[in-house]
Amino acid sequence: QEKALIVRFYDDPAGFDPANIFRIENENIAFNIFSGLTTYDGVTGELIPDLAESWETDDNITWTFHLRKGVQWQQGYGEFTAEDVIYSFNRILDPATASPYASELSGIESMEAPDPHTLVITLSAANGNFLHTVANYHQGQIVKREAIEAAGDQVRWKPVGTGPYYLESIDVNSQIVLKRHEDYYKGPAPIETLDFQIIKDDATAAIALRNGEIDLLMRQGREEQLQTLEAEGFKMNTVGNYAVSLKVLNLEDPILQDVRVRQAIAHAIDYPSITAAIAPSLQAPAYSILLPWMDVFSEAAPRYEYDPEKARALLAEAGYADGFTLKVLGTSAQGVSEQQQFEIDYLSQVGINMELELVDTPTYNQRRNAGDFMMAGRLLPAVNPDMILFSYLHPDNLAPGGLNGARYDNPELTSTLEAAQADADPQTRMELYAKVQEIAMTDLPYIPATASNVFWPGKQSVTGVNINYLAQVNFWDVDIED
Amino acid sequence: MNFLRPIQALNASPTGQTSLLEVRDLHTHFLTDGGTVKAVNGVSFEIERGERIAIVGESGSGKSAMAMSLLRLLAYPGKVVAGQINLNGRDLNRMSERQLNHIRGREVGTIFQDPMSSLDPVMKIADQMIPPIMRHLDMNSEKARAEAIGWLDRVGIPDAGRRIDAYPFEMSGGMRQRVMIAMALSGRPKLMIADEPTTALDVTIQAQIVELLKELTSETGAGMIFITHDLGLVARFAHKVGVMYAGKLVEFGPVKDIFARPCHPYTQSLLDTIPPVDQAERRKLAQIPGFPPDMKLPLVGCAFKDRCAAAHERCFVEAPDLTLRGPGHRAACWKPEGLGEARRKDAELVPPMTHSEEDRVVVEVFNLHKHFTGRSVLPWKVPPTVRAVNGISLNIREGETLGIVGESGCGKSTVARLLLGLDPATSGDIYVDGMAQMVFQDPASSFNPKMMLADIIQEPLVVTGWGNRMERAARTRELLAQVGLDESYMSRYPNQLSGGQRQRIAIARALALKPSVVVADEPTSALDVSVRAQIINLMVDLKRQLRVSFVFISHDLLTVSYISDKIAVMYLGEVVEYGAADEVFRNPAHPYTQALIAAVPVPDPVAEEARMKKPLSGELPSPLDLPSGCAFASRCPRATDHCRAEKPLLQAYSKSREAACHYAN
Amino acid sequence: MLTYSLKRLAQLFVTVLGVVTLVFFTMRMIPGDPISAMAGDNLSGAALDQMRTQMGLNESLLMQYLTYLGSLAVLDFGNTVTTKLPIIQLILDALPVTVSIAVGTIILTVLISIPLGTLAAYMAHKGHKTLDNAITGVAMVLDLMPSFWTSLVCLLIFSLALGWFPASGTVTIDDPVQLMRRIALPVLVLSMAQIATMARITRTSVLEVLSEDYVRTARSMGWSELRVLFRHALKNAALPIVTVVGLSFGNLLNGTVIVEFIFTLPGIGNLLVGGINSRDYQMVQTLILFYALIFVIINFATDLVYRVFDPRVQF
Amino acid sequence: MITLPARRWSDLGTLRQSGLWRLLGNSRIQLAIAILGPILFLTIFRSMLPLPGPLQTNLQAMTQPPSLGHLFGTDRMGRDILSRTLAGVQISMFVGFAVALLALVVGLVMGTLSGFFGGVIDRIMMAITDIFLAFPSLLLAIGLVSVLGTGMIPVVLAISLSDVPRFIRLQRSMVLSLRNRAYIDAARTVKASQVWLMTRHIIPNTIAPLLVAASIAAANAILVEAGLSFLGLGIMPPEPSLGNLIRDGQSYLEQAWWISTLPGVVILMIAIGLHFLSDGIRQVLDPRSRK
Ligand SMILES: Nc1ncnc2c1ncn2[C@@H]1O[C@H](COP(=O)(O)OP(=O)(O)OP(=O)(O)O)[C@@H](O)[C@H]1O
Ligand SMILES: Nc1ncnc2c1ncn2[C@@H]1O[C@H](COP(=O)(O)OP(=O)(O)OP(=O)(O)O)[C@@H](O)[C@H]1O
Ligand SMILES: [Mg+2]
Ligand SMILES: [Mg+2]
Repeated sequence: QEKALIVRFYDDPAGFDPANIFRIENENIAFNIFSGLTTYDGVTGELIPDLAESWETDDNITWTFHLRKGVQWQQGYGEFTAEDVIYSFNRILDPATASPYASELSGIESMEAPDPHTLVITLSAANGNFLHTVANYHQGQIVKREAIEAAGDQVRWKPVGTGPYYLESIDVNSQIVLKRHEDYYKGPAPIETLDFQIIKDDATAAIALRNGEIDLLMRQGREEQLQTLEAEGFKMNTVGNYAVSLKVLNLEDPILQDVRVRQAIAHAIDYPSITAAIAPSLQAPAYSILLPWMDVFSEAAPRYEYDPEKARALLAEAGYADGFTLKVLGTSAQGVSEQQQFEIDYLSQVGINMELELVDTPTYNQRRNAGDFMMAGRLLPAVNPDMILFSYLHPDNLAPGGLNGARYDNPELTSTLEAAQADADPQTRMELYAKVQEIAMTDLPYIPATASNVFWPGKQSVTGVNINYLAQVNFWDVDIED
Repeated sequence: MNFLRPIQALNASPTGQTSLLEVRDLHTHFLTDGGTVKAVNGVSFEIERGERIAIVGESGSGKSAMAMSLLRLLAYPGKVVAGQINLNGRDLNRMSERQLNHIRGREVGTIFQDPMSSLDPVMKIADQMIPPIMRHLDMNSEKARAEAIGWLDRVGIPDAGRRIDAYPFEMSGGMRQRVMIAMALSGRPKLMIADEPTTALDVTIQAQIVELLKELTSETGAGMIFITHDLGLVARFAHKVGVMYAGKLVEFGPVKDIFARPCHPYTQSLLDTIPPVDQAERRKLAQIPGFPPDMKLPLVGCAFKDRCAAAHERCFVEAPDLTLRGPGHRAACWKPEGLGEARRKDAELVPPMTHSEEDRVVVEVFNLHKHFTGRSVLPWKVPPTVRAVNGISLNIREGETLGIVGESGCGKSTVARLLLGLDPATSGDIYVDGMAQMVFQDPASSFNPKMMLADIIQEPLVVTGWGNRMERAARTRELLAQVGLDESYMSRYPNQLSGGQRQRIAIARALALKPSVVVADEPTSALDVSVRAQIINLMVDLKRQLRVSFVFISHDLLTVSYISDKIAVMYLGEVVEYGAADEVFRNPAHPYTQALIAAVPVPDPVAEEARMKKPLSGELPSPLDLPSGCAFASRCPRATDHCRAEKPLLQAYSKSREAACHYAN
Repeated sequence: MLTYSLKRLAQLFVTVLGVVTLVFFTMRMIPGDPISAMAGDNLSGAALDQMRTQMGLNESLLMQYLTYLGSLAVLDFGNTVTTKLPIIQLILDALPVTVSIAVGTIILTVLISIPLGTLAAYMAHKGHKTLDNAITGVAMVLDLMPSFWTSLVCLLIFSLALGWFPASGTVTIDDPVQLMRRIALPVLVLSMAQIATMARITRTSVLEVLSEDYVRTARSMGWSELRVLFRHALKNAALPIVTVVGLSFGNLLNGTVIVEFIFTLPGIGNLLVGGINSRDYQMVQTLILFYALIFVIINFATDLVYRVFDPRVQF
Repeated sequence: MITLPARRWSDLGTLRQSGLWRLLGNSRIQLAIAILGPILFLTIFRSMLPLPGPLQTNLQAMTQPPSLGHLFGTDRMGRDILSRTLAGVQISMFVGFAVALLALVVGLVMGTLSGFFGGVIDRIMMAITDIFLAFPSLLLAIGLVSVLGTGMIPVVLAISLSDVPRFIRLQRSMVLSLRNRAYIDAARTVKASQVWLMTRHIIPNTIAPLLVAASIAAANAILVEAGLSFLGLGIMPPEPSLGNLIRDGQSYLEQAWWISTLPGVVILMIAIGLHFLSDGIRQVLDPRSRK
């Protein structure tokens, strides 16, 4: 008896070419088709070997990877070698590929393969977090030249990787079918077929699960549905704190330029109460730009507890005793969210008049990327702390070119961050990172608001649904018990 | 006095021989939200086999309700509440719907008024005719089809075998009414009910249909109830007449008797409202004042009392029953003579107007053409052209009335619209000295329902900027007085008026700007006989008082000849005869005029019997492709090859008359 | 007939061109473009701009329009922005789903509302107002419930509680049974909204016909009420009904958007919403072109049917 | 033929016979007033009712079923649903009436011009309405809302955009049939201006059916707004429209039926009220229903 798992997929698939992949649900498929040199452990979230059995570096500049032997490509494309890695990375870097992730690999100076199972990568500058860059995610996923060339312009629909599942068929309107890769280097996955059914509406998806039509929900984003499912005894596979949702404060704004104003805002809003009221399952309060599970996370960075008195005092100090108007850019897709209503309430209590500017999603994206706002929000799912810190805080990434929408540029932080990334000594590295976090949380260009939790409710019989911090599930771990 | 026996006794005739149909004390009510309309209020009569009974009466008097009650064909909320309807001894009123369905169409055939809407528009004639024959006569479809074709043939449908597969819309009104007759007769009924079967038709067609009905019923021996408001038709057609008023039969008897010696005041007035034929001097027509009673309200005494010149105390307390006035002649009036002396009291003489050659010519029309050209999308196709008016010349002097007559579609209305400048002429000249104004046929659509009457009458004044408010109000009152209406009407809306009142308002509006000519397009065709007389009298008065010229368009030859000084007879867009009214009417020169006049039934059964009835055969050719010769040749009994080849021109026939016929002399 | 067809063809051309032009410029007036729509939280402005240049969205509007008309002329509908799949193929795959929903709805609606409307009309004609009012009332209540609400209620009842129909599952026309099971609820939901309108139209037109003279003629020939109702009244009343059926078919294509979303049906409504959300110009333009074509063709077909029903109308 | 009850009322005649009086006398309209009246009354005077504000949250009273304290219950943020519903009625009614008014005015003007003058104007107008009618109304709405942003005005415009062509068509067809009435001819014989004909004769006679259509359009607009809300394009929360109230509560149908059902009932009542209203107007204005 073959095992087959029916999984809800929550949006139209957009393709699985690692060089041009978007959105978590697509990344999840790619995660199971491809492999990286490293990958994340589903339970602990740690970086673990994948195609690279081991690696070494002395200076965080020269990285030597020892590749696993006997790894087979899916669909008869032969054995995996170091050349495949070099091809994959060069493909990302090739401007003709137009990959938005090219910058991730731009630090690579050279790549060499002394033998088919050894790869030496030399970086132009030290990078202590390089293992994240080559993990099974976006640019880190290794593709096969022959398969890419055979696919032509349909690469995104003809992914060939070395992961536990391969893409058998896809109907972009309704269904994605993955079959297990029998020659997977860890051995074939327990489940033969993964049948992803597109169900966009959360309520419908919950009904389909309760009806037994599907086995596992990829995501359930409605609090009330989660409660129902939990009450009915479904398994609530979850990962907490997977990403922080930040308030981006535009430092070029004359009012927000003042750090006291920013701190006042942080003190004024009681996010723990808000999350408890509106989405106790799906959200948790966040206190830092990084998440506690990250290895470089520092407990020492300042926290901004709810303290309206202090907020008022800070505002008065800054010369805004009578408050001011805070314009917040938001998407109109859902109107004023419940969270925003609470924010308005809380801010008004310290005299800040929060005014929402609601625009549709594309406009929102456009303006947010252009840095055309006073305050906006952003959620950056990442496991690599550098990804977060560099994107948000480094002057190279100032908006509109990059994600530093606050236009934050503190030379002290910049140099500390660069040093932290370059430093080979774990101890100093941690100290430097702690300092970065302290500066960032003192200057407060971004205010951490909430952290999201991800749920994949499923039948009790479905086991091994371990969601990593990229909100992804490695289906090699998943099994169906009788 | 033997014949004064009450009717009940009469009906229970001891001979034992039952009538074909015996209706006793029929009551039909309409249970509306606003109250119960007692539309038929105790009607009794009987028909013998082969007898034709005409039912006449004012609009709303319950004629249709009575006829429809017989077969329970009333629409909701109508209901037969009491009475017996004995057909060959069986009471239809006590039959179930299912039983009645065996009577309908088989024993009793029905013909309705409007041939245009009485046939199912989306079904072929065959599909409407054959199944009932199969059902009623128990025939197979082939035989039924042959039978149907036979009937269509009988009613004069040319090429019946082919036409049976046509749709109703492919036939003219006259043809459709023939189909209706064929359908009604196809079940070989013993009784025919015809509710105004000819009202919607042209006089010529009307004559054909009446002759046909007469012929066919006497052939099959069917009895017939024939509803009409045209007394001329009654005279021509019926053996007996029933006069209805306010839901009751007020007079019933043999046709000659009733015309010669009407006993009920209503019947008497009715007969007097008809323009007399062949009288040297013109008298005013009789008018029936007032309105019929509201049949929702309870009635005390005689229903006609308020409008009766001879009413006395008893009429107000007790309603008279039908009593015998002669053999088979019964009337419901307390007075044996009806109006008696009061009759003809106000029939004053209309002094003839003096016309002279010096009178100003107010309208002159020369060689007028109006062609309606359709549109053709394909450039190489010639668009179809209707030559509605095809070269006519006329003139009207001050104070003169020109009557225009002719069959439907001959271009009368088009001429009117051209005179008023509503449509541009294709070619030819129209000269109007002063202003032309109009009175339309349909009193209901001639007014903006959202406007008050004062505003309607004043509209021409306001639009042309005549006077100030006060002056206009004064003029409005003056006009209302001229048309015989009270000032209180000023603040009413058109829907609050009767047809006759509306037509008065239309005339008032037309006169507002003191026009030199008023064009009246069928101003009386939509009106009841009694009201028609009022409007005609009014127009006759006005033309004398104001010396306005009138153009009076109608297909009612009697009325036209009564009111007009000159008559133009039109046929297919052309004038075929034109001259002094009396002369044209008394001594028609053109065969078409002759046929028209022959077709007009005169309200005198004796005269009708003596008249030669040679109804015009055939129908109007299509105005799309007119024949090259005389347009009338296709229907003319005297047509020759010469006629078909060469078109006769309008030529002097006598001093005051022109005719367009090669053989007019 | 030839004249008529030529006229309709010209009309069709003008309408479709107008619609296409309108949608072309509307789409570009809407803020945001395919690239900004694609951008999630983790893409930077620079990365996006590079993609934008690559896709040639920086040419002048007029140039883009002319290019578009040019590609239309050779029936090249292009690929989607995000998935690079041939649009025409996607539409042709999705069309059967939507069309079966629409057709199913029409059939169900007609099956229910015409007898219902006829019955109501008959009752009204006979003066039985209560039943007439009850029928119109129930139909109206059904009509007035928002479809997204009834959809969920139907799911809860028929799918969850009763288990009659699945809430999810693939849909292809290759598997008619599954297709039927999947579209049953959407069809039910959509019909609810249509039944009231259609029943009302039926009621009005049958009622009107019932007081026509020819109905009385038929009754005077001894036909039973039933035969009169169905042979004469309904046949004549069919004309306005046909028109409404045609029109509502056009509108239905609109209505499927919400049910396709809730019932996760891969129809063209789904494509449309996706296309708009991702600002996929080419996709939306092509879809609207299809909508307009279908609409115009249905109007044309309605007209033809009308002419078949009514012998009086000539070509 | 016709007895005139008005005779007795001659001095009162104008009032008695005026449209308003006849309207008020119609049973359907009375029914409509009976349904819509209280809803409107409560909506207008809701600030005087002892109700919390529609936006006032209360974390102590979250998701409570209907009770004496909260007649319609509360939602997830403890807001009083009755209060929100009444506020929603105000917004939805505004949307409904604004749509109806817009469609009415534009339809009236364009339809009259098109029908009355015919020719090129007419053909252009018909081509334009054809295009708009062939355009899926939802896309029109989405497009417009996207261009103008969300909010009352865009929603009203978006919804009316698909109603306007229908109204133009309706008005045009009525004008075409009125154009040849005898009373228009009568006015033309005295050389009445085109403006006079249109304003005095045509429009007063078409306004009634347009009103009927408008009241249907109003009811429809309320429902379309609800649909737009579902797609996130209608009136935006926290501003309550009946549509987004239903949308918000829809996913709690199992857990808290009252959140969406009670506003739904109110929508239903409004729509039924408007339906009776239109039916009443139709009845009053139907020449066959007149005495
Ligand atoms: N459906 C109806 N509802 C209410 N009253 C009606 C209805 N049909 C007819 N009546 C009333 O019944 C009375 C008789 O009507 P009927 O049609 O029999 O008159 P008629 O003599 O045939 O008139 P006409 O010459 O105009 O045909 C009238 O007062 C009329 O108003
Ligand atoms: N606007 C028009 N377009 C095309 N043909 C028309 C138009 N008006 C009238 N006709 C045609 O012109 C001819 C004369 O019509 P007209 O209305 O003048 O006849 P009529 O003598 O007044 O008839 P009736 O007695 O029926 O009123 C008819 O064949 C008619 O079909
Ligand atoms: Mg009658
Ligand atoms: Mg005429």
